[in-house]
Amino acid sequence: MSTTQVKFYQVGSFAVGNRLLRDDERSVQSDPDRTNALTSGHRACQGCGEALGARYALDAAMRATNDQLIAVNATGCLEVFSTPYPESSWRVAWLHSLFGNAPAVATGVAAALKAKGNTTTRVVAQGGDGATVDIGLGPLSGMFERNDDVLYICYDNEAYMNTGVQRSGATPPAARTATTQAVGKQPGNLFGQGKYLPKIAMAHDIPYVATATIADLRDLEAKVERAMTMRGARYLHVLVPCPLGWGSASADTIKIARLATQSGLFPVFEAINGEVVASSKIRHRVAVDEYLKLQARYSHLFSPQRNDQVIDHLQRIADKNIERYELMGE
Amino acid sequence: MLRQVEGSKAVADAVAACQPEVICAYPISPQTHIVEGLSQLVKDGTLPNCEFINVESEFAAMSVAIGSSATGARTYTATASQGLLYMVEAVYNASGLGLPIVMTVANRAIGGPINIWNDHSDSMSQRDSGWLQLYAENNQEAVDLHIQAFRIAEEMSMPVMVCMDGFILTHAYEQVDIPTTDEVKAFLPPFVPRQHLDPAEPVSIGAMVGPESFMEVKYLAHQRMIDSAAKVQEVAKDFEAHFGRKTGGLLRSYRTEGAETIVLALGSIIGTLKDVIDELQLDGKSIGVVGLTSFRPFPYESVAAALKGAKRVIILEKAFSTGTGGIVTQDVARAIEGMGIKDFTVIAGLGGRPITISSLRNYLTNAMAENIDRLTFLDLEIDTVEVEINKERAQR
Amino acid sequence: MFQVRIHGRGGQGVVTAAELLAVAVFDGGKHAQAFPSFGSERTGAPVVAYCRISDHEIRAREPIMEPDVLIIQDASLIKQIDVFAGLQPRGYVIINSAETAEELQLADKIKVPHSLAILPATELALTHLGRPVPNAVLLGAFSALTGVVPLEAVASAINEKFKPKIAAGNVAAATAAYEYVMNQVATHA
Amino acid sequence: MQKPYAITLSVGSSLANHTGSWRVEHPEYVHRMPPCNKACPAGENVQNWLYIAEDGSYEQAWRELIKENPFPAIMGRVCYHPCQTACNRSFLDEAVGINSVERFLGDHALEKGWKIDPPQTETGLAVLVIGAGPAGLSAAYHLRRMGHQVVVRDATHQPGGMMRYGIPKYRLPREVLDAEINRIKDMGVVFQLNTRVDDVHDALEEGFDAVFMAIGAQLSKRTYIPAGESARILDAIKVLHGFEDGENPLLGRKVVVYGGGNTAMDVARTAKRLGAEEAIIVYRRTRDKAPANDQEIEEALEEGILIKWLSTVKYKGEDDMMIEKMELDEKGFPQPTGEFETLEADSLILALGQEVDFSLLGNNVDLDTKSGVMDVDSNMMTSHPGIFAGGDMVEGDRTVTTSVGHGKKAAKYIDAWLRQTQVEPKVEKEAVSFEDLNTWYYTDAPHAVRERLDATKRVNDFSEVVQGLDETTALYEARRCMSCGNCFECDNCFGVCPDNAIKKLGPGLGFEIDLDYCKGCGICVSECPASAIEMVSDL
Repeated sequence: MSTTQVKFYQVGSFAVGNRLLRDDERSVQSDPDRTNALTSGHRACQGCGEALGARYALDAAMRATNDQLIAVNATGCLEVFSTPYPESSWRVAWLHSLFGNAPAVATGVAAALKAKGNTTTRVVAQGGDGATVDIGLGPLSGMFERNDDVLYICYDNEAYMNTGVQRSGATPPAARTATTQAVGKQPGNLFGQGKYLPKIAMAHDIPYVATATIADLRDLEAKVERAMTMRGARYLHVLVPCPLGWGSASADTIKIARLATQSGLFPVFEAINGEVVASSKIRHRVAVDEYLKLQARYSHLFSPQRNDQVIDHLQRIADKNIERYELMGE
Repeated sequence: MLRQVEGSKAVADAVAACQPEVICAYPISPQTHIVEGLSQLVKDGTLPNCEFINVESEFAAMSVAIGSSATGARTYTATASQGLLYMVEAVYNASGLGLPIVMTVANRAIGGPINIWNDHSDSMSQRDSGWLQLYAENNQEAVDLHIQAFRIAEEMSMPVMVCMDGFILTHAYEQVDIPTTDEVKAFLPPFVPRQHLDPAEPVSIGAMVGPESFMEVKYLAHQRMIDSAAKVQEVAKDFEAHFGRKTGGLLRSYRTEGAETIVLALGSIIGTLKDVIDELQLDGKSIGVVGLTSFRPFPYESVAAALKGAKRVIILEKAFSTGTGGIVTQDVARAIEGMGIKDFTVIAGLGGRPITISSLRNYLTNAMAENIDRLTFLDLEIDTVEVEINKERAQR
Repeated sequence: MFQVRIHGRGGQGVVTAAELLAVAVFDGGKHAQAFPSFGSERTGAPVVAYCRISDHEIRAREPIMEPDVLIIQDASLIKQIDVFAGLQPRGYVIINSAETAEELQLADKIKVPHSLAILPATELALTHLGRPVPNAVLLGAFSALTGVVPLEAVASAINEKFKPKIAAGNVAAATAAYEYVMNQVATHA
Repeated sequence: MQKPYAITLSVGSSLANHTGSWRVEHPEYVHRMPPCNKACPAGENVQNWLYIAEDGSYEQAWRELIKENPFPAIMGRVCYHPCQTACNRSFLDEAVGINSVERFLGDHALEKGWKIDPPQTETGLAVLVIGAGPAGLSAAYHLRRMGHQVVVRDATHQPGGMMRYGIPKYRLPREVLDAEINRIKDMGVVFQLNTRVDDVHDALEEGFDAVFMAIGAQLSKRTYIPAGESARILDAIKVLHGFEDGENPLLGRKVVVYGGGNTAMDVARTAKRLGAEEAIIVYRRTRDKAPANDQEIEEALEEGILIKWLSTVKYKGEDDMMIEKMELDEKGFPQPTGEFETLEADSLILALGQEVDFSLLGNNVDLDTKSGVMDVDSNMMTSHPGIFAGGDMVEGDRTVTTSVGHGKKAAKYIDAWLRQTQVEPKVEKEAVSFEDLNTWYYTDAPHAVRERLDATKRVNDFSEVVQGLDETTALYEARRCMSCGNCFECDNCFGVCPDNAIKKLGPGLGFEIDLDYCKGCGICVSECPASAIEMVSDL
């Protein structure tokens, strides 16, 4: 029999790390010396997916750039809970300007670095779904179209959480928000609305577009790392469940993100120059019910009785994703 | 070098002589020739270490400027009218963050109705934005003010708006002395930011500030603006020392010695006024003019000193506050409080309405006899508006 | 103070004419102030540009309402708008046209004899430049009729503004116009 | 750099904000009962020694293992591994091959010649162990480790009991058996062989402070079978025992074995190896009712042994015999059908189970028995103070592993009895269930199959049928363990905490919750693959 390095089958490549893994097999998050770009003491809710996603992404970016990083932040939960005077939770050069201008501000930072001949310092811009798909879409599209050297990361929790869970252009159909109440003929957000930014980004033919979730840390880190090997405009869309806005248990944050991918509702893929080149296959496919059930924003679909019509519609959306992004392995 | 050149081109060359590192702009008349000129200089390599960003909106223009200035780059942009209003949120943010951005406002009216011609409604709408506002009398001053603006901005860590009348100055060809890059270098040291984004020394810029500190933050901005008046004067003096020209500063008086009536105005109309004043003085009239260069900071003491001894002051404004009247008037009135000087306001040149010498002569003649209202709209088609007023009132 | 008003249509280089004149004056050591009738006129629309000339600094910025000189780049405008409005009693008029004063029915509009020059500037431009752009050409006529700027100054302004080939054509055309007008003036006298 | 008031902040300054105050409950690292440990009759900490083995610390793993069981090499061959039946991994793909890893560790230890440390202190107390079978040897081993003098007496001339006389060498090579027994000898345990104990009471009078009886169940059960004059009917245990002592029992060309237990399989397979052309097993019930271990039945069938299920022996003649077909009644009990069949059979071997031979205890037996076995209390003590009993002679599964467990348990109570102390009662912990785990994080890894000799080859001699795993595969197998209920440092908790409120203490040291910042969201608990963290209320 072969005597090659035996893989650590307990966790393979799925857990954060393991005492027996080689260094090159460890995730950034498993490193005791990780930056903690977003460190303790921030004021995010218990079980905040965005806090997790931001630390995952920026720690990975910090490692990829050897700490030569500047981050620009749009207004939103992330910005509010991380920098209320007099305390900042960031451990990276960080700038917050406005709600809708993070991509343009990042462009300015990148332009300044270029003018100064600084090629080592890289720029990341980040914002929630509201800042990204709605109010900041113009500047984002401009940043894409000019192919400015910025990695833009959207932490998508599918509504305006900072202002109290109002509907955004990224709110999924049937979801209850403070402005799409679960009442009337079509409870929750309407079908046939909303925009899917990854595809809008791809339409700009930028070098790199990818989606990820906080449920697959290694995938997320790999994508940040890959993005950092490229120049030009890059876009990463990260699903970050929000216990407050979604009405889920704080302990279920990662589980829900995982179910979003395993149900097919949130496709995880990579696109280079506007073409999808890879997608994460579903390991244990589940019906959308499994995902929806855990969230109060969908409770109207299950009580007083199961709303078959709406749930079937959502299932069809998931099935379409599975087909379109080839989410089932051969 | 002295050249017969279009105002916009002159400003473009002057800005280039200041060696900006990032220029971003979105086109809007009458600002376009300035940024076209700069784009040319970046593209043809005259400005080798400068990035020119064609942005998708004025909001983005100011946002890019915020990002680059916060990264320690000397940053310039230009706009006008609707464009300035479209970037307002970022305009306030730039001053709030204390970023020394220099912006040209090619003054133009604000719609609706849409109107592309000159007045001061755009920059006046940003009176309270925390930006310095310097108004150019002619293209020579426009050129000089840009060079002074970078130094004031960077030494105060505050953004500066250089306002020049759209078309009247931006599109006018006249002779202008444009300093060379080397001459400017001797006057304007390299930009050393008060703070900037640096991975080696990271900070978090743009915190959320609550009720416990917001008032203090704003009060500090207030004091900074007040202190900037001294800086504006100091820089103008030093500029004169370097270039031998008396431009910029807080204000300049023309033939006001012992004048009973003093006209106070901003921008390019001052030139026309000087001609009118000369005529009137030939007729033995006691009248002079004060050209206000610095509207923000507003130089209360200097204004009071300049108007001391006069019986009346006429404030000529190219913008007004709907329902109340003069904007500059409010500040002038405060400056001369208790000095026994009467103030009158004349709103003129809105939306590009020509301000003719004859109209001015008429108005000022009446003014000296105090044969005018506190508030006058120069050359208003009174018959037309009266018909309309009656119609409207009848319909209510 | 010597004030010039130039009438033409969008695309005929009216503003450039004012600019060229200002530069020519500047090169001649005098003060000049050129500016367009600010607007958003498109190709074909009637446009106006102005140029003030003085030995001293020029401060006034009002539009020129009582010009000393009228340059009319497109004779068809005469029938459409009051191009002669405010013309000084002893003012000069330069018209780009192949027709005569009579044919243009100028008598209805101004007191003739006036210092008047009518020349086929467009044809001259076509001959020497190969393009129907009369603006620079008319400045040659201006130099001849008013003597406010020497032809050399006009030529140098043209050379500053245009690339050599086009400049040369324009200078040739302007020179031709200059001579054309000189001969006209001579015949009148 | 000059920081403007309030709008610019120092990095990391939020560390001053102790969000722990938001919390109403907090996570705590726990050690829960893995199902394998719970299922092991010998009480091994399977999960623990697998965990240690995972990084290749084989000696440490082996020493952990033998704290409970001195016979890893033997166990790795003869244990029917209930641990694997209980293994949660079987719900994911296949159970971890615990038994094969155990054998690897056992064999590895023998290769390296690792010794068992002698006791630190001698108690001066002496215990007599009667019977050198798995129970006796296990008791002797543990008692010796506790510092007692131990004498083992056995009537036969070789130690091992059923491990030697019941289990054929093709399943348990004797050099392995001897080696692991010798390790116990080396600890200073005194073996007195060919020494039959006729009376336990004499032993106490001899000066032993306690006695542990483990004489097994060696009396074969009989049943009346009408037979002809010269019919050969033999007893499975005697056949195996005799063969072990070098006798060559005359079985003939065609052999029939009557019974459905492991002994029946062993004796039939032995017969085949002794040259019988045909070996048939007759059993009155169905395969799923047969007490024999499934793998043994499988191997028997592979070796060409014919098994007649639902059949009983009616008559044995000289070279033939008659059997009757049975059928199950509605209650599932076999009932005669009246259909008969004649088989050729030179000999019939009875393997109908064993009973305890109380005659071995001497004449004046005053010890209580119950339904054919020695009656002991929860401390394994008989009705006579100081006399303990275990193994096949008391109630329980009659397997090597159970006996080893008895020996260990008895040793513990004997020690307590000798020291006049109390054994603190073992609290029965609930085993971690598959549902408790977050198996998402475990990659799919089917278990490594142990190679086995080709059936046609193996019936030619008594060489070992089942082969061991080499190191790579053993490691692979060990690493398939899901570490139920115990942290294996996968770093998940450290990675998934939104508040960085978990400190990583380094390899082998685990993690620590930073209560200054833990908001009590519970993500670490739900994302722990092994269910080794629990939420505890702060209220």
